[in-house]
Amino acid sequence: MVDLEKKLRSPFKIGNKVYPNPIWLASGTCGFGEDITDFIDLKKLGGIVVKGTTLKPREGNPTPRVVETPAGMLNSIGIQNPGVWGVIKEKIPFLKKYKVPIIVNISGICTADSCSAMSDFEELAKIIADNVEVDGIEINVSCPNVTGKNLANNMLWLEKVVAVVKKNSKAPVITKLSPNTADITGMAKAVENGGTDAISLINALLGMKIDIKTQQPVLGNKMGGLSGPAIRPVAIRMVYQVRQVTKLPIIGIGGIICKEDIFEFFCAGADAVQLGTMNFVDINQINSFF
Amino acid sequence: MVDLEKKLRSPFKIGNKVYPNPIWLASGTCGFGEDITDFIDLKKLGGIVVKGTTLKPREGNPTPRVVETPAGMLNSIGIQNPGVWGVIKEKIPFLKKYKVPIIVNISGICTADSCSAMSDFEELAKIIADNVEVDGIEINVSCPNVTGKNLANNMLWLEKVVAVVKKNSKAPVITKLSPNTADITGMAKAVENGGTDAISLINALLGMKIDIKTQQPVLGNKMGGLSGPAIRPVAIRMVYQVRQVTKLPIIGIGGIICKEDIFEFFCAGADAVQLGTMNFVDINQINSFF
Amino acid sequence: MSKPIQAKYKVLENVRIAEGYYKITLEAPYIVRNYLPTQFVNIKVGTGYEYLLRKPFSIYEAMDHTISIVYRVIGKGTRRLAEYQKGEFLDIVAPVGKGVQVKNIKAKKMAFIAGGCGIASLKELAGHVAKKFDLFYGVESRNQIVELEKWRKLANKIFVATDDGSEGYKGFVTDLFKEKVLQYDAVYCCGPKVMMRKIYELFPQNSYFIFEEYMACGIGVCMGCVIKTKEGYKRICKDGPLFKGEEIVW
Amino acid sequence: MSKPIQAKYKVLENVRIAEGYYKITLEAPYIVRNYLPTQFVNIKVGTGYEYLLRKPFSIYEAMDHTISIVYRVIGKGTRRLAEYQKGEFLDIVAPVGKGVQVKNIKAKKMAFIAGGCGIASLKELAGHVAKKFDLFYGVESRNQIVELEKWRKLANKIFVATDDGSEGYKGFVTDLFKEKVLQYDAVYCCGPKVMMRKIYELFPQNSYFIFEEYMACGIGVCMGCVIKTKEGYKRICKDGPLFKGEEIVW
Ligand SMILES: Cc1cc2nc3c(=O)[nH]c(=O)nc-3n(C[C@H](O)[C@H](O)[C@H](O)COP(=O)(O)OP(=O)(O)OC[C@H]3O[C@@H](n4cnc5c(N)ncnc54)[C@H](O)[C@@H]3O)c2cc1C
Ligand SMILES: Cc1cc2nc3c(=O)[nH]c(=O)nc-3n(C[C@H](O)[C@H](O)[C@H](O)COP(=O)(O)OP(=O)(O)OC[C@H]3O[C@@H](n4cnc5c(N)ncnc54)[C@H](O)[C@@H]3O)c2cc1C
Ligand SMILES: Cc1cc2nc3c(=O)[nH]c(=O)nc-3n(C[C@H](O)[C@H](O)[C@H](O)COP(=O)(O)O)c2cc1C
Ligand SMILES: Cc1cc2nc3c(=O)[nH]c(=O)nc-3n(C[C@H](O)[C@H](O)[C@H](O)COP(=O)(O)O)c2cc1C
Ligand code: FES
Ligand code: FES
Repeated sequence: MVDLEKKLRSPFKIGNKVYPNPIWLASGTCGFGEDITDFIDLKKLGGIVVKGTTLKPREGNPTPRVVETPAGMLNSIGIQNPGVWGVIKEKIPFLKKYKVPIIVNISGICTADSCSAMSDFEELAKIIADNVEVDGIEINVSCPNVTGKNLANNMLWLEKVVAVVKKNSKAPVITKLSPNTADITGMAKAVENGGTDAISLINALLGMKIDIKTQQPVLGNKMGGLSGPAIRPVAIRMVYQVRQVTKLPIIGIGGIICKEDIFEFFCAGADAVQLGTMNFVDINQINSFF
Repeated sequence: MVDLEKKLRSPFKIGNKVYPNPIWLASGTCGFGEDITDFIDLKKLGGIVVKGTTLKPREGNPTPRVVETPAGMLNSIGIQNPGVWGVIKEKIPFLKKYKVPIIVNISGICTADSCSAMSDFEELAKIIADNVEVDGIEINVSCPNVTGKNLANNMLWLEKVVAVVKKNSKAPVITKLSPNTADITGMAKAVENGGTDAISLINALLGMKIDIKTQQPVLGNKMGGLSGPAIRPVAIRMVYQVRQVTKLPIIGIGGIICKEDIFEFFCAGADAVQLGTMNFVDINQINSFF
Repeated sequence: MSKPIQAKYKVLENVRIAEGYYKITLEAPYIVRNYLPTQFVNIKVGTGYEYLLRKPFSIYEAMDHTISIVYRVIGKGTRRLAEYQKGEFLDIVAPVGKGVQVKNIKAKKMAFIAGGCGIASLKELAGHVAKKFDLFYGVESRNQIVELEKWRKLANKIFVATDDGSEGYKGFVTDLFKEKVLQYDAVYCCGPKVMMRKIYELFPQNSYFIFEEYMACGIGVCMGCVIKTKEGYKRICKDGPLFKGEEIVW
Repeated sequence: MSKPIQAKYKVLENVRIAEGYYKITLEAPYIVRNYLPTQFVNIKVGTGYEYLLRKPFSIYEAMDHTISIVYRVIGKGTRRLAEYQKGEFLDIVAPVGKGVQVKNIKAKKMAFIAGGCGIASLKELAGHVAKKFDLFYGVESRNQIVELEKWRKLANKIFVATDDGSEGYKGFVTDLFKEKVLQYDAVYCCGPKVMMRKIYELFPQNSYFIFEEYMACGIGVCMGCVIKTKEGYKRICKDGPLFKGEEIVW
């Protein structure tokens, strides 16, 4: 039996890089760290994964962007972010003041018209490697809020994206998988083949809520990503499945609200976890984990 | 705007077959109708979809078979049923006493070793057509609790299964889709090409819960199907997406607990609904829908 | 036969009766009129989705217009149950389970064997066969013993075993029973599965066991709560929870 | 500046004050010491997952050691909030929002314009600029009017409009205001978006609006609650909820 309490407080490694503990904050749920410092001592975290970063600034989706669902929530932020240069110039310097491992979550963009995702990822990796020292790159191939082809399910494409980012990165590369797939282990093997240093999962499930008064979808973008406790059983299952096919470090994400939930991910085979929706629900509690 | 209250009380059609209303009970959550008669007047239902029926009797999976999750539950029953002959001889005659439309949910079996699913489906359809008059056949290509290849995601296979069942059935054929896919509209188009008369969705999402005391999965079969309110946003999204690509009748399933939830499915594009986990939670309430 | 219904019942009292054990009393005339011993109730705690599935609890006692349930707080559902106050209502499906026709019990000298929380499932039946049985009762520690004074009025003899020796025999209740096996013509037992299996091995013939399993529907439609019998899986909620030991594939 | 904290606050009172409207008073010295007018609080109702996200409510009044919130019951979260009893605790993140430095308000003759529930978001600011404003207040019907007697002490004049004419002018509050636009040097407004837009059109220069939007984090990290401004999307929870009309892309 694993000593779960001990694992919670032990350093965690990806390749040769050591993170002080396995408790990270998930991308999109902690911004770039600024506002969350009122509640959490960033120094204590194992890592902070900043908001999805794209090559160019993005203004994101129309509102409403969030809504509650049973034991969960939907979001369709649409990766509102100042672009990689904005992140490097305005955001990372702030985080550097804290001694928290910084992981940049990067997204390539596909729209209905054009897909620059592959070259986006390459450039993003290069720009980051050449301009700033960070502790990890998380490849977000799984954002449900950016219109376009479902590339997260194309194994050859996935493998290639990972290879391109890996080739151009100095920091460890983590690939974040989408749960909107029939074959999570296939995806895991593809990104391992591509050379990822670790796998994180899951991103949000694609969902929708309709307002029966207007008979229209609540979210401005109609569909959004389902997160929170509701999805934990799916996340646990996927981590468990991926653990069967790889020895790479796995970072479990999805519906963690309390310590017991983290332990459930450890039991499923995760080496570390990321806290997402919990940051909105009971942020104080995180301080009791360290 | 659709008159939702009216729709709830109006007959619903698949092809030429008329069902008295759009409120059905979902397969696996009402057995073969016997025990549920204590709570519901079967005559009032739009339809009852009986427990998954296989060619041969099945004893099902080891226990525990069910466990609660946030706003949901996991089940790994494993299609325990007396086999198609048992159903025809022992179960259907009981249901016939009530004037409720009977829909038989049929499953072909795939194991790690062998897959007889295609021929199972063919035989099941023939045996039913030749021996009993029913009001619908629901093809369950999506049971997450039967080991084997994920055929629910193979479009060519799906199309063929549907064609085979359709060819051999007298009753309308409904195909029930799995949510464990990256491409629900592709699946919908495949089964439409196969000739299905209607589409029902969603079956349960594949999930897992781990007991942190034993550090082992709670369910005897490790993984199970996630159902209940937690999955409703995924179900609504998929119904909405499928509505965009087909004009076939759609039967919405997933996380319905109250009338407003049914209305949400209507708004998403469903013509009828099936009530599943609700039967365990607040069965009395169903009587207020008619 | 007793038809289960879903209805709301008023809480009359909800009190702690031992370490970790509570007793809740409900105004429930329908259940009182229609239940059989070993039947149980399926309680929805809280509102909405937070405790989605109903929780099964044996009918501990039934009298006049009230039933009571003795429960151990072991998780979030039972923790919430313990918060209910006098005057609040609980949504319950009951009576469920097959139940026992007491007149069919011909045995004259029985052993009732309870492990921990199992005591709650045997009490109602015991009331119907008073002075025809001895009670064997195993718990972790003396402060977890539930309403022993009531059992004294029902049982001929009482043998208590505790894990820590704080009351009666220090050790397993199965050890206590082992020495007296020959004295009985029937056994009724409820407790952890390992304990029940041991009892069955000691007393395979005329022994009856109350099983627990996670339940979803509680009314026999989902096949969630099954137990392996020699005739295949049977539903604890509909065909049980009491089964004859010989039926079971242990 | 005021740092938001997550803490538990005791309910002192929770009463119905108009049709569908309630007022809850909390013992909250930290918030009283640290808030600014137009800031709000983020309340977790219930326990566990049933009401997952916090619900935002304006600080209606703050005095001594207590704050109060006036809320309209419109869905399941507010319905649950109305069930809270004296002595219970609420988990709250507060104070949140940018807030207004009252000393920077130079206007002498202001219009405060509230639509329905918007009255709750203007009250605290109004208390700081007493007798420098007139109140325009639109509601559906007279029995939904909230604590008008308090406003009489704060406002110079009060103009009420009801949809059904049961009190004051029958019609939109915007119509009432339209005729008096020239009398004011600033406007503070909170209400439905269509109403606020209308007011902005009538009074584009020195007008301020309190916006609402679904929120997830309430602390500025998720980009959930944004509003389109001329400088791009801004966060209502962090950069607002009060915005100058001219900033907004209406
Ligand atoms: C027919 C029947 C009669 C029962 N009668 C009583 C009774 O009279 N008094 C009493 O205290 N308890 C009784 N139980 C057990 C009771 O139902 C569970 O203790 C209760 O459901 C636990 O709910 P929870 O939310 O507190 O626990 P959870 O948080 O759901 O679980 C806590 C732990 O309890 C175990 N557990 C939970 N539910 C079950 C279950 N249904 N079967 C087996 N293990 C479970 C699991 O190991 C879990 O780790 C009975 C069970 C059955 C099936
Ligand atoms: C900064 C701010 C201050 C507020 N101050 C007050 C106040 O002082 N008094 C008061 O009564 N209300 C106030 N509100 C609105 C209040 O937060 C919502 O009424 C409440 O969250 C509804 O919760 P519910 O669970 O009852 O409704 P739900 O069941 O979640 O929803 C019911 C309906 O309300 C609408 N709705 C729910 N939440 C929001 C939201 N955040 N934004 C827009 N529409 C929503 C939806 O259209 C939905 O159909 C404020 C909102 C914000 C953003
Ligand atoms: C508001 C919001 C914004 C998110 N933005 C991103 C993002 O920019 N990039 C990303 O990879 N994941 C994003 N996610 C997904 C989370 O990082 C996480 O994978 C998901 O929410 C599941 O975890 P949870 O259930 O703990 O929230 C976002 C989630 C939420 C709720
Ligand atoms: C206990 C249980 C057993 C089920 N058995 C079957 C089955 O045999 N065949 C089938 O097609 N679906 C089966 N399902 C899936 C349901 O029919 C339904 O698709 C799913 O539960 C989602 O709906 P819900 O959220 O309303 O429960 C089962 C579901 C549950 C909970
Ligand atoms: S719990 Fe459903 S059959 Fe027993
Ligand atoms: S609610 Fe998250 S940024 Fe405002």
